[in-house]
Amino acid sequence: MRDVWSLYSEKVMEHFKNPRNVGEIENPDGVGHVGNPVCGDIMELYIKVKDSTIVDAKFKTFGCGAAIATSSMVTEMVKGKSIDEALEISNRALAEALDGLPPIKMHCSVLAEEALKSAVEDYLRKSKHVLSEAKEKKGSNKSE
Amino acid sequence: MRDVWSLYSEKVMEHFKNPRNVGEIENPDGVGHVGNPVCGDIMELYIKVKDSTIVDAKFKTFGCGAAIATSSMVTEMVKGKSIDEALEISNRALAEALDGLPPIKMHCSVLAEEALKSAVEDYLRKSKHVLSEAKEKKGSNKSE
Amino acid sequence: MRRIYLDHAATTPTQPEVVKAMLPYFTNAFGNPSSIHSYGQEAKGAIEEARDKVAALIGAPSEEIVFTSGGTEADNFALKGVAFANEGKGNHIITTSIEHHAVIETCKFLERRGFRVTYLPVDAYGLVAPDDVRKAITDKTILISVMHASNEVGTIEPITEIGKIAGEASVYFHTDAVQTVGHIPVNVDDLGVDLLSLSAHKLYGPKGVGVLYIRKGTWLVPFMHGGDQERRRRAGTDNVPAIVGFGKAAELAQKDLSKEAERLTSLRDELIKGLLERIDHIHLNGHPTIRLPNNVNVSVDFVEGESMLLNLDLEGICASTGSACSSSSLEPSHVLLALGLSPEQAHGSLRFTLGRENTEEGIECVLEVLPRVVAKLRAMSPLLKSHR
Amino acid sequence: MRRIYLDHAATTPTQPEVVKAMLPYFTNAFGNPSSIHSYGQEAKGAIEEARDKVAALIGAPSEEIVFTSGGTEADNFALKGVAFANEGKGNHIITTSIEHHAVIETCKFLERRGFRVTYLPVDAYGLVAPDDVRKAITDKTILISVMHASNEVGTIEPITEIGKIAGEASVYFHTDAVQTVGHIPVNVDDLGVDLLSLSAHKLYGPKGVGVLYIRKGTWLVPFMHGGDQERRRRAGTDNVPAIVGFGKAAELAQKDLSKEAERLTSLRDELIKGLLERIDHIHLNGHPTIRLPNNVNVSVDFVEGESMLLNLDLEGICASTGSACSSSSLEPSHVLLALGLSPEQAHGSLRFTLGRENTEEGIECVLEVLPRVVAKLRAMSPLLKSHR
Ligand SMILES: Cc1ncc(COP(=O)(O)O)c(C=O)c1O
Ligand SMILES: Cc1ncc(COP(=O)(O)O)c(C=O)c1O
Repeated sequence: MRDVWSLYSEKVMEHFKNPRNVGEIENPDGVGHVGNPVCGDIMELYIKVKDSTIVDAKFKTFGCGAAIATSSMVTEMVKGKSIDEALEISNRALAEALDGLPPIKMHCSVLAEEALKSAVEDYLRKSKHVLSEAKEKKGSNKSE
Repeated sequence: MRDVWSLYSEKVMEHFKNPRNVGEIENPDGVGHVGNPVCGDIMELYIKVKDSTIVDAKFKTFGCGAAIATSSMVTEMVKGKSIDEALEISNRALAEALDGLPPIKMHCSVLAEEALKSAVEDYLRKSKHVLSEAKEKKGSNKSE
Repeated sequence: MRRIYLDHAATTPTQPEVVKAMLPYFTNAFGNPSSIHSYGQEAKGAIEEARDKVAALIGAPSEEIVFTSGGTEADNFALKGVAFANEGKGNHIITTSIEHHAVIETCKFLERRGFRVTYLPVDAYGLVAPDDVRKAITDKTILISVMHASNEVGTIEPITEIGKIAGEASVYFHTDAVQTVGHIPVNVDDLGVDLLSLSAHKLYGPKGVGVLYIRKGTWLVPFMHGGDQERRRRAGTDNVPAIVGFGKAAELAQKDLSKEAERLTSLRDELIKGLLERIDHIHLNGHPTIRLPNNVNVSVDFVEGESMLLNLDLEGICASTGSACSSSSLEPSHVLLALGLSPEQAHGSLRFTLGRENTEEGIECVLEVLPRVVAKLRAMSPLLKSHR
Repeated sequence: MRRIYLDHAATTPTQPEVVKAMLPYFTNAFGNPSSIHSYGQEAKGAIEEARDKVAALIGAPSEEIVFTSGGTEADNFALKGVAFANEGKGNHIITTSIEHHAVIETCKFLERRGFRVTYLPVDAYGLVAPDDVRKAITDKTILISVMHASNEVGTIEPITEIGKIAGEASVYFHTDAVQTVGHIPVNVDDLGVDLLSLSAHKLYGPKGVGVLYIRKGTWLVPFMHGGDQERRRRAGTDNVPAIVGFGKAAELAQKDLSKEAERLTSLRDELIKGLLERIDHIHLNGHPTIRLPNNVNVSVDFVEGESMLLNLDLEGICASTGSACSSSSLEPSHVLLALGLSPEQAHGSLRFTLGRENTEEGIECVLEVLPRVVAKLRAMSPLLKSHR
């Protein structure tokens, strides 16, 4: 008999046991909210952005071990990345960073990718809004 | 675990190991021939009759353990019995005398009963023939 | 690390005495019971002795016991066997919405093959109403199948009452008693069933062997076709060691059934009480009293079952959940949904099923560990916030 | 009394190393592989290791191995699974007249449910002609099932040739390899099969576990409905100890397959030669050379099989017969009749199947004892007289 049997890789279990960046960010620059209770996974991802770089990320997740571990991993991976770089993080990359996921758990990595995309889009939407507000202000300033 | 496991009772095995009255009778008074090769059982039963009493019986059998044991048993049981008594020997009586037979082997006892009936009928047919021949002779004597 | 196993509804350890009884039949008395020679006959004798013991446990004549490869096969056999044999009479089957997958999936297979199946609802405790059964019967009904007790929430169904209704209507009645035999008294005549499924590995016997009890006169076609084993009702070389083990397990179960049931009931109630006291937003699933002596099923709000399970496992506590995450489908337990739980609550369910090795100590350990686990997971739950 | 077991086609003793490998999974690592906790995952790991070993023995990818309760279930699964899944395409099945009952009786069941089955004849040696298979294929044919080797007469069928024909016609091809795997080389690609049945207890593994090999892309419905085990292809709690034992047995079989096959072939030929020399009116059944290394099947004229068997058993020799008397039907072996034997000859058949424990000594013992037994029985045979 082998010594260790587990549904998950050691890496997944490590993130599950000690999830990084749990919590919410006050006044976040972007929030992603994905999943639904019927499927049993809900993820909330908060990001703080400075100069197009993600400087902080936190999550809250209702879900299985894989959901928690991928949430933790995605927050680790995005920190320090530019918005463009963040959008390139695929679910496969997340699963690989965790040394793999069981086939029936791959949807958790998909969910984490979606949470990230959704948070970034939220940021872009907001910043566009801010931008256009700023533009408007500028415009109105000009017109003044 | 029990010590002895067997398809058959000890009595059956005893008769199977040491079958009584194997062989043919020269000039028998009755012969029964039953069974067929398709079913895998063929029995031949020979009887010698004196004053309506069966004084000897022998058998030849192609068949399974139960067929051989019931053949042996039926020859034992009929010896010394009157013709009428012999006709009353049922297959159940044969099976009981052997301390029982497995359900799927009951047909062997039926076959043995049939062999006996057939031998007795053969005897009766022959003796009627002899009788009627004798009667005929008597009659012809009278008429002479 | 010491482990506390609280998943006896999933499977039980085979008792050492059972293993000991099995061992000779692997290497020495290894014969095939269909063989005429001494090896065959000693194996044959052994399975007949085992048959007597299992029969005694459920109050049945030995001839009405047919060995199968487990509870799943027994359920498949009962349902497909009756359906295929009686389709001349009718094509309607009545069952419930909380059956084990071995019944539900078999029903779905039969539906695809032209049968009509009524899945009766249950109340909030998981109880089937006998009157619902009565009303569902039509002149096309050929079989009623209602489980004796739920493997998930432990609720014990009113089988005797349903048996009377089935008897009056002359409809075959099957019960899946996989979770009850060996744990609470089961008697096929008292229950009024024609068919009853059991499985050895749920009562400290080996895996890979079960029984379908078939009342004399019940008309069903074989499920496993082939040789003449089991009086031509179930083909396949008899699994001699496992059958012998089942016999031994049945004997042992019968010996201290009521004492053990009492002991477990009190542990069960202690665990339920403790959990409700120490964790808020927690609910007991299933009936509070009409339930298996060893079953505790709770839903913990705002947290998901698998993540609780994994955290418990890290502390040596082995339990189970009705969360989807533990299966290959994405839907949570059909049983919990049938009881009226919301998907979140179903995903947040935990099942502890006690057994012989468990003691007070194990219960205390759960009561100590689970609140911590729940607190940790709630701290990362997005549901709790929205609740506040 | 020392016993000589010569009935390895019926079942084999489980090797001590196999039992040793199984033991931890009864009492310590007793978990249900479907459970998430450590007990479950260690059991899961164990069955996946076993799967790899069995897969290696037949040259298949592990994902194409589905564990069943034995050879009978594998055969039922293959035939019913393909039939029920492909009835939209056609309803015709081709098989042979010498298949095991697990195939024949399943075919009869399917015939009663609207399928049409062609039972191909065999020649006097028991060989199926590939050309007969080709000719039997129609546009309604959905499955061909031909056994790899006969459990009764040992003849090895031209599976590779038939596999090519099936492949060209795009018809699913199943072979019952219960008697060959572990005894002669078997490779699913070389044979060109889509489905292949095996059974552990025929290769020194435990009873109650088998495998259906299912080539990727083969369309069949499950036979055992229920839980999500075996990637949803076969429901029922995995029989962990037995599966582990099967893995170990497969590993051991692979190790010395060719050496053992050679050894048995020479013992087999010695036994055949000796019997033909020492007993008159005796005939070899099956092919003289294209046969299993361990199979000797003879018909002894004028005497019945069971009575020979019992006499041999009394002297410690355990063999088998195709006589009706050894089964619950009254007809002799359908296989021997298909080879063209008369009923008497079929009733007078004896099968010796050799195995690991057998040595020269056992062969000599048979050669010493059987002539005496035959002489004794012929002395009471009514057939001999009529023959003279
Ligand atoms: C209620 C019920 N029915 C059927 C089964 C299936 O039995 P087995 O595991 O022996 O296939 C189980 C357990 O898995 C069960 O709990
Ligand atoms: C050729 C063949 N197929 C199928 C089977 C059935 O296998 P099992 O005994 O595992 O059910 C056997 C043996 O009985 C066999 O010899």
